[in-house]
Amino acid sequence: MPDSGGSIRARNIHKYFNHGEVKALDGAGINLRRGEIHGLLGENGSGKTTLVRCIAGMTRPDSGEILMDGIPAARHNRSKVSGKIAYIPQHPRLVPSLTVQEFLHLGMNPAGQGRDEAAGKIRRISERLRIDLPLATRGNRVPANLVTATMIVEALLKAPDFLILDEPSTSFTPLETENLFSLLQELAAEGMGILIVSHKIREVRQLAHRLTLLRKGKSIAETEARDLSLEEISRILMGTGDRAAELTPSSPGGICLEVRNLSKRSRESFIRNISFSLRRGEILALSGIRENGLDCLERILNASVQPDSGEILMAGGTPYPREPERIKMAGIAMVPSDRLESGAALGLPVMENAAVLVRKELSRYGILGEKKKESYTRELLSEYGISAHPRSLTSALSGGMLQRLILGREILSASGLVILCEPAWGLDVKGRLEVYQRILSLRDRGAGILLLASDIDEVLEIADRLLVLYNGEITAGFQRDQFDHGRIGEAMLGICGTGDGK
Amino acid sequence: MLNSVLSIAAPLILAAVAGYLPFRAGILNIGLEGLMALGAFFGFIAAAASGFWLMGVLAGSLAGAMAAAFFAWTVLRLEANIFLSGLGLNLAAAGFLGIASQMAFGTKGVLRPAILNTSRTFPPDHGIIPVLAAGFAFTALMLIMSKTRWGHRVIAAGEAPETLENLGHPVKMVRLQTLVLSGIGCGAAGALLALDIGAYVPNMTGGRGWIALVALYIAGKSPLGLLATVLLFSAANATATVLQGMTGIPDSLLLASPFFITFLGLVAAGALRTLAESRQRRKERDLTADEVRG
Amino acid sequence: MTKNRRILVISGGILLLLGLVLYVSPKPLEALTDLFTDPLRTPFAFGNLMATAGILTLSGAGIAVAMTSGSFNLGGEGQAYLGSLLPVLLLLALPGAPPALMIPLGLAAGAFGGSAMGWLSGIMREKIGTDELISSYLAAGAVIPIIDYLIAVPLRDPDSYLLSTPKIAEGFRLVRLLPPSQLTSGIFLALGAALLWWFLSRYTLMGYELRLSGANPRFASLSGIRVSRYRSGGMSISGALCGLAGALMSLGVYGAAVQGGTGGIGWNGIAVALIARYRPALILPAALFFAYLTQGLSAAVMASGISNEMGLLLQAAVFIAITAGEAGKGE
Amino acid sequence: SPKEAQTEEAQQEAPGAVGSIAVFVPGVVAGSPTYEMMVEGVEAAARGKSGVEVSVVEGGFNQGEWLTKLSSLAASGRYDLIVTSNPAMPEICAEVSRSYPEARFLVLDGHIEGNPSIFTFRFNQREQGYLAGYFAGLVAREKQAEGTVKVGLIAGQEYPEMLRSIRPGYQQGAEAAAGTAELDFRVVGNWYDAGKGSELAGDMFRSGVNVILAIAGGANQGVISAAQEAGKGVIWFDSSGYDVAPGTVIGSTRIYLDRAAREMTLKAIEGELPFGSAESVGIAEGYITFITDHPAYTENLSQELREKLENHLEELKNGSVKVQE
Ligand SMILES: Nc1ncnc2c1ncn2[C@@H]1O[C@H](COP(=O)(O)OP(=O)(O)OP(=O)(O)O)[C@@H](O)[C@H]1O
Ligand SMILES: Nc1ncnc2c1ncn2[C@@H]1O[C@H](COP(=O)(O)OP(=O)(O)OP(=O)(O)O)[C@@H](O)[C@H]1O
Ligand SMILES: [Mg+2]
Ligand SMILES: [Mg+2]
Repeated sequence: MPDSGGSIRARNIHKYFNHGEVKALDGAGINLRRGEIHGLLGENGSGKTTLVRCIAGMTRPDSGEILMDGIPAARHNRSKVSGKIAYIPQHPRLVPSLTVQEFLHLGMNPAGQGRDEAAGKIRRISERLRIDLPLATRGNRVPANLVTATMIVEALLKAPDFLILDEPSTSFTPLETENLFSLLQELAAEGMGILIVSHKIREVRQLAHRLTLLRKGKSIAETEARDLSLEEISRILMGTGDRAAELTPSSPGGICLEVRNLSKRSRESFIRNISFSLRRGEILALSGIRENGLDCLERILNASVQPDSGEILMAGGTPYPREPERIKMAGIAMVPSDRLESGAALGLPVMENAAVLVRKELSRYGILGEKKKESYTRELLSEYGISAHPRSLTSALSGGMLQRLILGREILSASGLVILCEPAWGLDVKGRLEVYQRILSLRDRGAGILLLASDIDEVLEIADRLLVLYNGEITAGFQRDQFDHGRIGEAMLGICGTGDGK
Repeated sequence: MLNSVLSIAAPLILAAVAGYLPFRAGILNIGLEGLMALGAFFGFIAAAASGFWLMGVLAGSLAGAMAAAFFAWTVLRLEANIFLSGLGLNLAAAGFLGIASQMAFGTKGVLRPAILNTSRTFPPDHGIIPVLAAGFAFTALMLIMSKTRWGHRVIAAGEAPETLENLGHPVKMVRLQTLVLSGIGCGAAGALLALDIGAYVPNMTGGRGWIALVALYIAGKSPLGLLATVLLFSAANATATVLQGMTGIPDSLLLASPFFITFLGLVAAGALRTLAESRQRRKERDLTADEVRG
Repeated sequence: MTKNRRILVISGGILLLLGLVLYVSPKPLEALTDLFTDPLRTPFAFGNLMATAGILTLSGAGIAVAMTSGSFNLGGEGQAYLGSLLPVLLLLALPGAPPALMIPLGLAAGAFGGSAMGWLSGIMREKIGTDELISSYLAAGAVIPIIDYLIAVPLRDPDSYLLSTPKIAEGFRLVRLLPPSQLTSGIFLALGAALLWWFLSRYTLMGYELRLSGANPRFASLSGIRVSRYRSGGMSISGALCGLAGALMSLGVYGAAVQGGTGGIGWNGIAVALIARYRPALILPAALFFAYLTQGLSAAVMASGISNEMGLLLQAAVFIAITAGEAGKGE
Repeated sequence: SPKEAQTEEAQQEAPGAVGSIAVFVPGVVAGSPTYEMMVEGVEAAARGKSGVEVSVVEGGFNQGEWLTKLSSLAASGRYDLIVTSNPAMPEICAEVSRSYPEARFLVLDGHIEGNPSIFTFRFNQREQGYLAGYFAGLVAREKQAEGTVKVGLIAGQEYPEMLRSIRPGYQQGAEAAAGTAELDFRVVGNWYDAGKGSELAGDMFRSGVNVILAIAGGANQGVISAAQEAGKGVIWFDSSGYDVAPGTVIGSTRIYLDRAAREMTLKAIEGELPFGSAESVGIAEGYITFITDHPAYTENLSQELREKLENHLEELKNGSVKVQE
């Protein structure tokens, strides 16, 4: 590992929210050197995002010290350090009305760089990332993985000294993740300092040279990556080993969702002639690259668009709801993939988001007091290990906590059909395990669970059956005993196809 | 008729262009009206004192810019509510102008060149100047928003402030710039209004700032839509003026017509858009059907 | 900037203005005492304070309801104006009918007029996607001159030089509580409406669903809530409350529909709603505060020789100061 | 300053019937010549008497608020006399006097009889409209020898006195001067939008109007601007307007509201104002006239036209001709 000497040191950082009620950082610190890949690990809500935002100058710590190359950064704000420290946030967003091309020019150093020169640079960097950016597409039409890719290209255009990535691979396919990681290794070798936040401990441990572990806002360890085993890391982080969910064989019952010859073409993506059926008591996963049909299917299932042809039926042949309002009335539990937009009202208190599905049960003659909502919410919060007050704003939740809240809310009131889109996004190891356990017990109680996920690892852990979507069509199907990481990955990329696991 | 449409539209276009920038950057500047009033007052005084209309425009713009910077300070620094603070800007402008006029000229009423001991009048064909200014401002807006990096930054400040901040451009700075520019534009609009009349009349902006705001909202993000809305409103106004001369229609009833016509235009535009969307949807469906068959 | 410094800056600004008032006023002490005590000094002034506060409570609640349901009602001014005209027309047409029946009918007519305008904007949004903020503003802009005309020409009281309709029969007027002040039994209606809105919003399923629809319509509809119904419903209720405020003006204060008589209700309602930050429990105090401020200023202006303009400056300072320090959450 | 005035009052013990006066302006003073005259007149009267204090209170444009504001003036009990001016004010004063019978009102430019708290002093606005119309008719006829002439009138808003007195008087006067005259009457919608005033006037000039009577407050300035551009004439109302735009304002009527305010206030101070009664004045009484002694008038108009106008004015003054109601 070439060490060119420079570094960012953050020491004893404190950051409080809500007038000191929430301690996000309570003496955290990190030491990021040039030329290294540094992993930042921690439970949901442990303060990872807050810490990296402080380092990137997006948030100002309440106290503590940040040194760049040994010099105290007097006013460490974003506009000062943006040329040196690039930052890819946990939920990256492009500018909806600007094309990717326009976006990439936004942040460039105005001095020098003619258009051609800039275009050449953009091309070279995206080639290194092995990704084709849709340069002429407007920001609101760019799929999630390409948003992250665009942000990374943008960041690298400035040739920063340090690169910080907050859970960058959540929206990536395995191949994209692989490409990203090898690029990061090259960059580190060239002398860039890289800080990566992730819940995928296995991956990070392989990639990173050194690790910092965070618990409850404190840095509890900073070590060479190979000095700690996976088990040790998980034990240090949350006192459990990295176990897999305990799988029991499924015993499928009657059909609860039947999709026949479904086709839909829209500007972003399309599906063609999709048919499958889901039985009670089983977990069926549909997997693939999101814009290869997964997102289109999700939009049809949450009734925000209508299919062009084909039909969807539920148990007993009743048609699937065609209006969003009717989904919940039809007894379907659903976790959407865009949690911020469809999953919660971020501007309202946590309890208003938690109690929404049981609001009718909690109320009497149309009267619904706050106490009832609050006590219901307290239960949900403790059950799912969410550290938040029922009355605090939902927007203050960390990424993983928000996901737990949404999952918990939906699973608690689920019975028949359950549709889960990317359920493990942003969850830490422990949270994932807990959620899988709950999904399995839901299945064992006779619910039919449809899993839409682009992350194969997730799918492999709990699905009973797996269908692969490629280019809008179902190209392969696998039963649990046929699961094979490599073959499934190839099917997702359209390299091969097998059987039909219908 | 075209002449009157253009002369009604010119100050409105200037004000609307001025409002467009902060609007796009995520700050609705409710204070356009007050900024225009300040521009009218200072623009008139400077022009009458110097005898050059251009001085008036400069002074009006400067006054607008300073007031807008104050507004920016309240919303960006003190984090006051944008709507209330904008309302406050309008009230403060009205109050300030009354007091200033009283202190400097001994009256809160109409100011004519004579009050500054000059009998200078402004060039007789001055009516063309606001039109040229509006045309220039609009063209500049189109170019800036579509071609320049700064224009794109304005859009980013409105649509994805976090992201812009992350790229190293302080959002507040961009917003401040757009607000100051809006002050300059409104100040110039007010000054031209006063120079066109050759006098300063308290309240002479007569709600034009509010109308510009409505036009902004109707047009949304599209500068061309903004131009169309302002022209539609001005044409409705000019028509009402002409119709007042003909018997039969109650005069004060015609005053409702610009709003009414704009309202109808809005309904028509909405209906057309809805229709077009459903047709588009049908077309897409046909496409897939063909493909499925084929 | 820290919160404390912010407060310092703001109070500094207001003090500076007060100093200016003292400096320019020929009777500085009277100006100051009038500013702070006038609304409470006499039963007459107190009655007017309460009456204004009541009316602002209605329009403020109206704006807040719309805002909570996710719409911006910028047409409160026109809704109130229509709400002040319709009941007068009804009561003028049936002068002999029993007041016990006609007064509630009249109030209902006012609410209905405002509500119809709000509903129009709501339905336009639903059917053709027109922003209700614009359509409500334009509708008001069109309606106001038409009513101006109706009052000034065809409906005008031929025996009066005021631009106003003939007066309704004495029996139809709301009961005056503190004559000759403007305080009428309408205040109970306003209090009732504020209380009802507070209760609805906090303790009912409907209020919960309304709030969700406003906060995130997409999420709300995925949760099984009929969002469009709540949105146009919110605009209708908002219009009804503004219309009711207008009706209180004509049936309580004037006993007739007066040209420009509702001037400012809609706009000031927005200010009240913003000051209250749309919180149902704060609407009433915010309306009281606003009424106190405007009335104190107007008293100081009238009695103590400080100019109208000075009053405007002070009001502007208060507007800016009232929300400073709270991160701007409005549009 | 008022403080000194107070000490003076303490020294000099000569209290009249009236010690302090409120002038209630239903609108704002700035830009309204009649209100300026009222304030001037009252202050002139008070200046002559020691110990009389005058406060001017502006009621603003919302006529709905006038009653409340006037009531609070009466309720304060600080004023021995409230002076105001506007045809709408008598009924409002009457309403206030029901709750505050001890308050006394002097209302100019309005009329009510029999209320023991109120004295009114009315000007015959129809006559003033007639004078302006007569002049307009003469000017138009001079430009166009044959056929129907067109004369213009721009008002800020439509209000009763305008519709009932001024407009018909103006039309009547124009017909008296020109034989047949068509009136082009337009409304700005407010009292300040000079741009709109200019648009309206420009359109009127284009459609053949040669002269416009402007009664639109600040918006008059727009009428002047349009007239300058078109090379046409403007008539001013209520106060002398020649100096506003010499050469463009070619004629001006005037009411002596300042004089009336001064005289009636003086009477009230002396305790001689007969509250409960009313007075009405017009051209014959010398309270309304056409200003003919300004250079701008003599220089811009033909000898013949001036003679016709002045002769008719004389007939109206001595009562040999009367304006038909
Ligand atoms: N803006 C905010 N306001 C209030 N509380 C906040 C805010 N941002 C973060 N927090 C709180 O600070 C704590 C740390 O949050 P942070 O987002 O840094 O966690 P994280 O480690 O990134 O978690 P995750 O893995 O779920 O993304 C959490 O309890 C969170 O609720
Ligand atoms: N600048 C102004 N400020 C306030 N009000 C005005 C102004 N100009 C006109 N008005 C209003 O318009 C009405 C008529 O205006 P006009 O110019 O004829 O003055 P006036 O002769 O005093 O009116 P009136 O004959 O009604 O007494 C008045 O009632 C007055 O309230
Ligand atoms: Mg995080
Ligand atoms: Mg008059």
